[in-house]
Amino acid sequence: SDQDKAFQDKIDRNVRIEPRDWMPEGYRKTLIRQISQHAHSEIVGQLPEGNWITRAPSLQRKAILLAKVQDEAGHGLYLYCAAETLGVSRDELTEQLLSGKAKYSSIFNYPTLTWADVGMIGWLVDGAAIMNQVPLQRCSYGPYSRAMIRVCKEESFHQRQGFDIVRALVEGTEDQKAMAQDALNRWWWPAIMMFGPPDADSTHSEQSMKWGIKLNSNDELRQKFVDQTVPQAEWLGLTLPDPDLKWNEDRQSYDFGTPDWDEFFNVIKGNGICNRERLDARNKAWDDGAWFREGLMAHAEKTTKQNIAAE
Amino acid sequence: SDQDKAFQDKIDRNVRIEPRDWMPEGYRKTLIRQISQHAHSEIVGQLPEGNWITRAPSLQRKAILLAKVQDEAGHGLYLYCAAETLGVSRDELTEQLLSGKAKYSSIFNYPTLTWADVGMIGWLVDGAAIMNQVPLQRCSYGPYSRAMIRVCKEESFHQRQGFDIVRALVEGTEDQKAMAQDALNRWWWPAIMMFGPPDADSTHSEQSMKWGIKLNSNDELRQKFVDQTVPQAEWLGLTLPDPDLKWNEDRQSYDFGTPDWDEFFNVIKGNGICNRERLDARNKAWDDGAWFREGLMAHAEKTTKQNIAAE
Amino acid sequence: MSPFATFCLRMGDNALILGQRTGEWCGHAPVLEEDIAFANMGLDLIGQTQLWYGMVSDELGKSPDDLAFFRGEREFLNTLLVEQPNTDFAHALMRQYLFDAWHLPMLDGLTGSTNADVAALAEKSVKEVRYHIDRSRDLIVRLGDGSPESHDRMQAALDWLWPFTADLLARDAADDTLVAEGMIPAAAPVQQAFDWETAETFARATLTAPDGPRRTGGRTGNHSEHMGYLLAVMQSVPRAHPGAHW
Amino acid sequence: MSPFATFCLRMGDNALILGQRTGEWCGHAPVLEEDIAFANMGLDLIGQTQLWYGMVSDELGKSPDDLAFFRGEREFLNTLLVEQPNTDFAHALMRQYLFDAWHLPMLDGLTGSTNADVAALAEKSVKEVRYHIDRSRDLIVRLGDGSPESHDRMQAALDWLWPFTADLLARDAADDTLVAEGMIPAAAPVQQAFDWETAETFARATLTAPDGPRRTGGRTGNHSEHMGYLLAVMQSVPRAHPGAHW
Repeated sequence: SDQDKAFQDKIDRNVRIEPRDWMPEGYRKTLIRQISQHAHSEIVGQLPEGNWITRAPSLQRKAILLAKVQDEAGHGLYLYCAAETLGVSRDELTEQLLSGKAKYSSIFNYPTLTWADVGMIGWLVDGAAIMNQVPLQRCSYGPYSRAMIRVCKEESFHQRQGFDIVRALVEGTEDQKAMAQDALNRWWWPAIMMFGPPDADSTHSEQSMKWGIKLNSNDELRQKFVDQTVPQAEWLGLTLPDPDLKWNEDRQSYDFGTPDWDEFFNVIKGNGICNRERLDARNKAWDDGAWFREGLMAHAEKTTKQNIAAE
Repeated sequence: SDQDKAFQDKIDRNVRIEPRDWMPEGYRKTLIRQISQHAHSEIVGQLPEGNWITRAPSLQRKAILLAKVQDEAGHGLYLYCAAETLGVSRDELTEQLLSGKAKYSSIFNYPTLTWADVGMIGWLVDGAAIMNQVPLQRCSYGPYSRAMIRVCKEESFHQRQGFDIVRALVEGTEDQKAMAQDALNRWWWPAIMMFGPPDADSTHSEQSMKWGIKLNSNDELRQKFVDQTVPQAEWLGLTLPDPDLKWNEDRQSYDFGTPDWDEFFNVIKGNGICNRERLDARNKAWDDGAWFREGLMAHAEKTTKQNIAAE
Repeated sequence: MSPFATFCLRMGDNALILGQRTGEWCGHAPVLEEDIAFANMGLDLIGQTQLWYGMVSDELGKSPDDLAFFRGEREFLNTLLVEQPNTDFAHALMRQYLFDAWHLPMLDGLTGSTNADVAALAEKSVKEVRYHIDRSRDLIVRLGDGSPESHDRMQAALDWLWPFTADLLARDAADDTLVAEGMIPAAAPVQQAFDWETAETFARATLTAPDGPRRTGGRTGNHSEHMGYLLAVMQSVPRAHPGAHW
Repeated sequence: MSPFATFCLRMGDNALILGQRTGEWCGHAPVLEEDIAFANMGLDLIGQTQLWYGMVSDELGKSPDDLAFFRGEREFLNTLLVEQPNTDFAHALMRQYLFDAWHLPMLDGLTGSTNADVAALAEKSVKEVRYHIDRSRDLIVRLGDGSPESHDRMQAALDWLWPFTADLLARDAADDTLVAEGMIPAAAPVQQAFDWETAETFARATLTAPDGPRRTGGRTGNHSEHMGYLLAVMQSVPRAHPGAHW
């Protein structure tokens, strides 16, 4: 249609789409799915790291971790707001998360078993997230683009802090160094898989790229992440658990092995290590908090009535 | 009355009273109060020590502590059975405990703050309990007397184990020795007060002694306990927190200071450190377990109906 | 230990242990805004812990981290209130409010301390705590005067926690020395501010502070049985790796 | 570590961690008889822990207490099942029953071990475990086929815990070596006994084991997030006093 053509034309000219602008239903739906999935990831993402707040091994690390988890909840909040501009309410989105209907990043279905895992989440998981999110600062939908600008600034801070946790470990005792290597062994492949399936198997990608809400291919970002991370691991004196990893002089890039995609799809389907625990924790928080939300509502109603009566 | 006289005569001749024998209402009531108070003490007494089962510092100590807490629950069970022979049900007694109407030994309203407290409970609290209970093996009511024989055998085992915990501490590091001394400082006076108020202020005592359900006065037992414990503390190299404690050559016994009886009566009234916590824990166990008891009941009813139908 | 060190440890331990309880909520609060608020309060409290411990680090010959992670239960001097468990979110809110209602006038008084470092610390912290009590007071009122269930939960939390405020407000010889030196505020104005604050707020919230016995002990290292478990978790990593840096 | 040491640690760690969870109930069970039964099972399990650790103490150069109190989470080889929390008493009973349903045929097989020490250990333990499963099976049936609430709670516990039985029944190269040596029973008879036991019991209990994914990991040190907290508490005293004897 003409509307569709005009819309695509705006996108091609890098004009931001704003909430009141006309947009195709598919664009709206895809954006809602993408933004809410990202929001849910921030919310669920509080859990694996929150698991170590009470056990952070120094006051400074505890403070930094609290600040980080606070940021994540904050990101969830902006992103829900960005999604709301597309006509979906936070309650609907919450319901989708709690019922297991909505997805969130599979990486949060892995458990945090030692303090080193908190370092790995910062270094690798936030590193991969930034790689995905930096381009989205230029995405076609205004509120999403602006949320991404704010999120990226904080995420890169988190990544540096994560790296610093790992640095302290490798500079520490033998046990600490072993803890770091063990955590890297467990988190490397899940981080690699955060970029999604190989381009050949990736659904929706082409249309999203045309709409300017996906700006790079999965494999492109994955390669960039590997190329960035390998020298960091070398600097830290840690070994990436991939025997096929080696520098390719021709490509001026690292070759690397194939992740276990069966595992990836299995985790997506809900069969990951912590899927049940994560959903259970969020549902419990929601159910246990019902009285709190209802109490505030009841108070608001009383106040409104009193105000009306006083008029 | 003649019945009363014949009853007292039996007691004076050391004939045991059995459940089917006639007994004065006062005797029955006093016994129910005394036995159930003792039973409740065993039940509540699981809590302060149970608090350290998950934190016992060696496998052997953990095993011994589990065995001990199991014994306490077992004592609770015999004693409830002994009380039942007097025509009161376990459910009634439980209800009295949970509502706060029934008393239990005030000693269990003090918290166990370190591992050394577990040693002190064995050495001092069980030590005092045995001092109270040994004479009751000869008490006039048959089922109570027999329960006491069984209880005393186990309690003296517990006391030796408690003493052994303290011994290991005083033979250990400076920190361990300090832990033992600190715990002794906190438990000494409460243990002294376990024998009840001074004879001059003790109600009910005279009648109970006549009935053969109290065989020694509070002060008599307290003195015996002090005389037994002082040399043990000396052997351990620990200092009892009583500046007035000294050997009295004339009495061939130790003189000692006056406990803070205000505190004692305050704890009895329910204002001790852990009164709320103890009752709360027992009520929570009971309430959370309602479905379990009802489930078993429902199954029993089904089975009965099936059996009747099959007849 | 000097009265000054005792006082600083009490302040620091309160902040640390409440921060620890606060941090337990991350990802488990009833709404996202509360997740954020609790993380934020936790962050302020851990920051205050570092400042208080820093004040006495030299005298005690222990780094702030050693004070946090290598002391035993009997050496912690926080009040009983802050170590009470997160039975439900009502307990968490009420614990925070009661603490704030004491913490604010205490810090406010400390801004006038004759010790310039203490005054500066208080100046910085009092701003954070003003924000804490604005939030916690508001929620006490709205939930106390909310639905029947929210009222009952807040009242139950108040019934459980109120006796521990005695420990918060207690003073001993160490405090008296510091009051005489003008280092810390006298007991009366802090108590009065606490009484006014809580009386007015509970009236608005339709809640009633219970009569009956009060509990003390935490300030002298006599804790409730919850404390050992809290420390076991909090100290587990440094204790498992003695001598490590993080 | 030798396959034999790996096996003994797995057995000992299972007993210790389940004993730890069991011990948490003391004084908190729904009836006095269960307080007694749980303390008694805990006692048996800690005794078995000592025996299994004793078997490998020399090879590993660590005393049984060092194995219990000075290993980190990643070094514990217990199955995921036994570390699952005491969500309610239904979870505790179901966890015990599922464990017993594997433990009994496992120990039964071990009584025929070519290693005489293992055979003797199994001979002693199997008697205790026969008593455990008689109790736990009976309660599963009575509560599963009890009131609607008890049925629902038992079913919810089964739904949560069943996936972890995969970890209980898992075998790896270390096990294969020991099977070949006649040291431990083959996988098939243990699996079969487990399947029969549970199928018959759940039928009588009107409970249904869920389909769906299974969870493994504990046997190779990949635990659930509950494990760290359990160890933090369990190891807190020895860790705070390194080198002390108790």
